[in-house]
Amino acid sequence: MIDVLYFAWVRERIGLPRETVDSSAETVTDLISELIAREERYALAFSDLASLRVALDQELSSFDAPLKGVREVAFFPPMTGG
Amino acid sequence: MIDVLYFAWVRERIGLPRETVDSSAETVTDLISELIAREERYALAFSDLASLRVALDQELSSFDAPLKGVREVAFFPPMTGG
Amino acid sequence: MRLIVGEAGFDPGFEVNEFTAKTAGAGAVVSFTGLVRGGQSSVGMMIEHYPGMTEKAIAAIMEQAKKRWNLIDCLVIHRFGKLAVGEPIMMVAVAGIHRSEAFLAADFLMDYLKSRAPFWKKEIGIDGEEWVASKEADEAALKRW
Amino acid sequence: MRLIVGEAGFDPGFEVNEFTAKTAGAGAVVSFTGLVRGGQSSVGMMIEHYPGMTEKAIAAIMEQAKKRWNLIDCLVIHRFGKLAVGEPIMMVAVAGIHRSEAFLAADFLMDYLKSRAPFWKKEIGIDGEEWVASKEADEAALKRW
Repeated sequence: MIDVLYFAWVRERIGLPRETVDSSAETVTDLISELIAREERYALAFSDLASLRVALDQELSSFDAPLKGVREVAFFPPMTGG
Repeated sequence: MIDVLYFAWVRERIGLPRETVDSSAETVTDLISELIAREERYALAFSDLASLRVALDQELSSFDAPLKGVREVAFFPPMTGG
Repeated sequence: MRLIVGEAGFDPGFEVNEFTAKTAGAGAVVSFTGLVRGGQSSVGMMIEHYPGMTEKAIAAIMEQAKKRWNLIDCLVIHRFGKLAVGEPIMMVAVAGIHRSEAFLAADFLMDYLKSRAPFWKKEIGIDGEEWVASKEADEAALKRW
Repeated sequence: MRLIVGEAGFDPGFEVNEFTAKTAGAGAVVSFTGLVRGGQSSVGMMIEHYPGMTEKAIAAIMEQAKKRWNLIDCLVIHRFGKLAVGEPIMMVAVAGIHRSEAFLAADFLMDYLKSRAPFWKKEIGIDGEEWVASKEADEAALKRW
């Protein structure tokens, strides 16, 4: 079980801010594939990975990073703070 | 007649903040030569021109600048504002 | 070091004075305040953030700035939620012994907050809302450091 | 634009708030405050200036900064006379549409005020007084612009 969080337009496209997913994905990319296979809204949200960022347990990470031991995955667009 | 102003350690070495000088000097360098010829304290103040700056009518200038039309000459060390 | 992430408004002048009063020995205090700009059709801004990660990310950036420029102290305040035109969005303040370090550190903090602190801005206009797009220049700016 | 050259103390936070309140449309306000640093034996500072030239030189520098970075507004306050450790010596505040211009303009103003505004600082210590020497780096810094 892994907590998956969505922010900004990713949250809006998927239609919820967070969910708990029962996944055996080994990497972020695997997890994305599982999500895309579920429903059209996920496919829409993940259609362009270049415009997405991922954080694993609240640390920016890469899409090929392993998920072993990770409890929280967050997907969001590039940040626009400051 | 020209007003000559001194600031910071130049003022301290010469011992006064300003004076009016009857001079026919054509350039700043000429004026400095006249002043040095007057008294030891001027010679001391003007002994190292590299550590001095000059302003003509309140504009930074160079030592070889002409004095024609100038009413106010100021000598001081490099500025330390800010 | 002091970090505030919250919805409430704040008073930049008051904060910079409080900050300065506590930094004995500082010769230079640089502050930056970001404000909601008004546009032809812009009426405000909505800021979303990632609670938990925001605080961790900013604290790490502050720690890095403090060490690298040997700062006496630094402060970051960043709001989220709904903001009106003209309101302060965020501020940083940096106290250093000398000027150049304080300027560099403030500039560094801003570059990192912009692209590494998990905030997302949405502009609220009279005709609708739009997520603010990140700029390539913002990401490129990180390479300066 | 607002320029104050005077002996009186001032409140940097109050000034930056007043300044910001008057700059509609600004997205970025950068302020710098220079303070009298304490040393082992330093008890204060005496600042001499060249009345008349000071105001002219600073106004010209502000004009140049405003034009070059398309600033919305800028403010310079610089004191002279006797100052105690911890007191603010001077401040600049710059309001721009964007952050990078505001940072550059504030940095530029400081570089020029340091070497082109006719102020001379004297450190007052328990053992005597000493004129602050200008640094070659300060003059070199002007070449950046």
